[in-house]
Amino acid sequence: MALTVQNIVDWIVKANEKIQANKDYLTALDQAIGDGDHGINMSRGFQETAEKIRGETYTSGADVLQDTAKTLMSKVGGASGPLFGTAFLKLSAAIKGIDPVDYDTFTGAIEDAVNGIKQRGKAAEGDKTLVDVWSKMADLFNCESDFRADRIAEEAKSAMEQTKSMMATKGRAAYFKDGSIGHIDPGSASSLYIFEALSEVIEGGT
Amino acid sequence: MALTVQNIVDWIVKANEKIQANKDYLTALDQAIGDGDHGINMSRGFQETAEKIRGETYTSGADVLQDTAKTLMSKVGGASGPLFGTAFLKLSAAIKGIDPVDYDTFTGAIEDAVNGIKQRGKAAEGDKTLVDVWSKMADLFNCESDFRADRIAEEAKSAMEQTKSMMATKGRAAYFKDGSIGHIDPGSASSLYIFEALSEVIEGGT
Amino acid sequence: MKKIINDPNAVVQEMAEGLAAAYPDDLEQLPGTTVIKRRTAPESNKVGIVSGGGSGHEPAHAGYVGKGMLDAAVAGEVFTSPTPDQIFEAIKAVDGGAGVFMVVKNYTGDVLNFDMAAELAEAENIKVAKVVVNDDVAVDDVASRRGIAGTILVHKMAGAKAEQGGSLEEVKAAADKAAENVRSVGMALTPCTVPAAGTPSFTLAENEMEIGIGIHGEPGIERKEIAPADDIAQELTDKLLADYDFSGSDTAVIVNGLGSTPEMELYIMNNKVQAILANNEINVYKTLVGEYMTSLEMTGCSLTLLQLDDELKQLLDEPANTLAFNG
Amino acid sequence: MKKIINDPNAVVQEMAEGLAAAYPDDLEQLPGTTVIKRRTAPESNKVGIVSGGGSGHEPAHAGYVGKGMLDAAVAGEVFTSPTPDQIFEAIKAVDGGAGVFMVVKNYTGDVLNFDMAAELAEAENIKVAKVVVNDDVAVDDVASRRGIAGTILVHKMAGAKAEQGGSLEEVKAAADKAAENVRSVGMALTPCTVPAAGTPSFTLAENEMEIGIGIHGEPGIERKEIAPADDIAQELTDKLLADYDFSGSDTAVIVNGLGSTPEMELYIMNNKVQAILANNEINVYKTLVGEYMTSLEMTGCSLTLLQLDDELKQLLDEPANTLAFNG
Ligand SMILES: Nc1ncnc2c1ncn2[C@@H]1O[C@H](COP(=O)(O)OP(=O)(O)O)[C@@H](O)[C@H]1O
Ligand SMILES: Nc1ncnc2c1ncn2[C@@H]1O[C@H](COP(=O)(O)OP(=O)(O)O)[C@@H](O)[C@H]1O
Ligand SMILES: [Mg+2]
Ligand SMILES: [Mg+2]
Ligand SMILES: [Mg+2]
Ligand SMILES: [Mg+2]
Repeated sequence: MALTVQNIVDWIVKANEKIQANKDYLTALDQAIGDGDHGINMSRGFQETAEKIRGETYTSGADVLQDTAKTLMSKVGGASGPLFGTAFLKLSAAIKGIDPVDYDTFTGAIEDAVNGIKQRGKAAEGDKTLVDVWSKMADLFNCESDFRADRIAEEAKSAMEQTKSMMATKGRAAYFKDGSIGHIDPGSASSLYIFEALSEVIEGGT
Repeated sequence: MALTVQNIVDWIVKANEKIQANKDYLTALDQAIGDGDHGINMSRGFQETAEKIRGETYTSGADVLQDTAKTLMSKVGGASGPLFGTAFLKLSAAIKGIDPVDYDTFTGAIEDAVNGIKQRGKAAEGDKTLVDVWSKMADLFNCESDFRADRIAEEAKSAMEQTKSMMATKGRAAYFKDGSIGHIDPGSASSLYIFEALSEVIEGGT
Repeated sequence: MKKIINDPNAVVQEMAEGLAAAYPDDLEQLPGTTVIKRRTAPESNKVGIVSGGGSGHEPAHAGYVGKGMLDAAVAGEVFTSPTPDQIFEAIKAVDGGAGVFMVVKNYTGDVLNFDMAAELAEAENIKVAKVVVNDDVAVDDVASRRGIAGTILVHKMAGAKAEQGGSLEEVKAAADKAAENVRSVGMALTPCTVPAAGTPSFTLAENEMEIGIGIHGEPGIERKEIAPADDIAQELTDKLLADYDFSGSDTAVIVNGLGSTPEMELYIMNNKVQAILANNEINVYKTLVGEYMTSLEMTGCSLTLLQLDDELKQLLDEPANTLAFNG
Repeated sequence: MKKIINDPNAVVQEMAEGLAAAYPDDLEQLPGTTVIKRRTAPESNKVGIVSGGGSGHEPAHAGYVGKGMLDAAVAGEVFTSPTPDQIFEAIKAVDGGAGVFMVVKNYTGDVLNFDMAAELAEAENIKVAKVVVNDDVAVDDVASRRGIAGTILVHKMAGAKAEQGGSLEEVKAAADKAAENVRSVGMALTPCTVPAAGTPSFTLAENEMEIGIGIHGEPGIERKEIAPADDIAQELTDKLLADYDFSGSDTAVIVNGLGSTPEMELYIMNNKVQAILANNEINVYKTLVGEYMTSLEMTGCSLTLLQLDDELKQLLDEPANTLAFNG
């Protein structure tokens, strides 16, 4: 398969639904090892993004993701705003001019997104940040050869769960030192919803 | 009998003991229909007064009561400070030069004290203030012809209890309007302890 | 009770010392008292301005000592009027020969103690005059009305008039005018605890607020369910406008925090208050938003409106330089 | 949650509007943003000073907009860094040709968003420089240290230098010097509640306090039983002196309230702090006591010490005229 413009619109809309549904959970995660605003930040940003995207007519996936990036960047705030913003900006740039988006293009796009996040946040794998989910996704896309809805959802979930045993060294959670161990990283949980949404779009996809 | 200098010293010392013992009760009364500081105010003022008086050697009752008045005036604050201060200042003036203090002199002194309080506070009987206890005491002293320990304690208690059914029209309790009914006036309760102390001194007296 | 204190009975003394230690160039504590005095006072031939009252209302009153406002502030125990001897010390310390003006809030204790202090001062040939501020419209009997945040504006007018060289009579006239034309009303969401008492002075349910509460937790007009900020702003404004005809006039406005209310919420209140005043064709000449007259850590706010004429505007514009009021 | 608000998601917007409505002569809100700007900015050839961060720390940051301090403050959502587009609007609005200096607190979100805004500005040929304030000694890894109340003194130095006509490089040098020589540490007794979250961000038992807590409730150094004010003052001072050698130097001191702590308690703290500093032969050049950097209605305080050299003293003395900092 390949991702159509409509698939990409659906992806963002679905991601928003999941984030709204889990807003309080995300906030609770951030209350444990952060400042308790992550659900609020993501819910505000994705709500605006979904509204923006539903209100436009798109002819290219890159435009959808560029609007996503810009809206997240200007509405989320906090640490996660620039990071998710950067991720979607990189995705957009990598698929520019290619519709529908084939598997290899999308794989390269995810790699670019991971590198963008790592550079912006000066974070690496194992720092207990959203990098830990995105990076595992890049690995998965590299190993497989076509969109695999089931594997995406499974791997994202397992990557998120692995953050539980890590000790945070970046962002607010780092202040908790050892105390951050045993808690899921909020940004990784948000990332899971984004990839679960992608998985569902692929599953129901063309 | 007549009140010796030592009796008067004992009176103030005993009054302080009773006020310290009932500090929280007085504060609770003032929390119900005031601002909750009456016990604190009276305890602070009488503590200082008792210390002052224990540290001096007196040759006249008037001096004891003048030091009482001045210390209360400078240490109690609030509405009750100037009022109890005035009461003891009037008592002191009325017994000046008379030692020991005979019944008629003391009766006149209590009358002066009541008038002083009423003038300073612009309050009358029935306003639900300490006037209601002091005024009943003046009546009692006028009716009897010698110091009656039992009657003083009884009458002061009954006068205090009568304030329960009154509606306050002076001081903070007046803000409670009807809501002040059913509560004992804090200043009347303090006055009760002062007269109970007097009663005990008379009982054990010379 | 969670408080950053040492001995609950020493809080006022330690506060006065800590304040004097913070600003030694401008302020001093009169020895053996809790009076905070302007270093430059007494100024010869300037009327001295003295205010005070119970503690727990910080920045009132020491926060208003300085150029253009008070010469001295007398701090009583928490929520308890100061005693005549301390007030008398303040009066003596700021009298520069032109007399001393006292700003007193209308509580029995304050009135009695300040009056006794004035008697002591007059016995030493110091001229004393006073204003009794009773701006709280929550009490319907006007004679019993309490003095609350409107007092700050009375400080301002009296202080400015004295700074301009006004006589004791002129200072009193300006202060009286401010006191007559100022109205306030408050509301609370949670109570406060007097350190020496150790327990809250009243209780409100988790969904309740009280309209018209006094700055020591004295009863208000009504307890009811918490409403949105806009409704609270409307209700407080209505209460003031019902009591005094501000229509068409120039006004000064204070949106005052009672202690624990975040500044954010005061600005949210102000946002609606300004809209309501504009709708009622009331012109706002000056607005103050912040903590001006608090009740320890009480949560809530009060709203004050003062009608200004040309003289009061000019006095409001006169420079003031104090810890809590500048400009 | 007992708050005087309307929509929990509109608190920052309504606050900005309420603030602009309160002080229309001096401040303005940039349309479509929550940026508060000095009316007189941009001033040609003066370096523009921009600060900002999450809301809920009022009077930070809009309370420092005015002569001698900031030209604009950018308010993010509660406890959430503002977004690059809003910061960029502020930068554009205050650039008078001499460039814009940003005061940023060391939180990942703030650093990322301000950096992105600087990239946007540089793309439009506006010169931008910044300082990242990390004064909180509660975090032992220096690179991760948070920016807390010491930020106010960095505002002061940067603002004064700009007012004196300093170049962007000179402003940065003064701000860097202040940031390098300032240390702070906080403590809390009770938490606060972000309006949109609705529940407190942490809990402390009735007899517990936390030493070293961050201004968003980030974890501190230790939780333990509440101690008397003097012991708290000693512990906070010790933490600062252990981290930086202030002995023999001239200093500026801030005893800062976190939101619900009565001013009375801050002065009680200051009383002991001054005594400890004197004992350690540390000279206090200036003291500030009050709410300078809050955490909504958190109860607690922080202590800040800044070592001053002649240049910093002179910058501290330069007049400032803002809502929350005068003199
Ligand atoms: N330096 C960083 N690099 C990558 N991700 C980060 C970094 N710092 C924080 N994060 C991510 O951001 C999330 C927190 O976002 P959020 O709560 O919205 O912002 P804030 O920490 O500013 O309150 C964390 O859970 C983590 O996944
Ligand atoms: N005008 C008055 N005349 C006489 N007594 C009064 C008057 N006002 C108050 N009181 C007395 O003072 C008592 C309250 O004292 P206190 O609580 O110490 O002072 P405050 O009311 O200033 O807090 C009341 O219980 C009442 O007995
Ligand atoms: Mg967060
Ligand atoms: Mg009382
Ligand atoms: Mg009282
Ligand atoms: Mg945050």
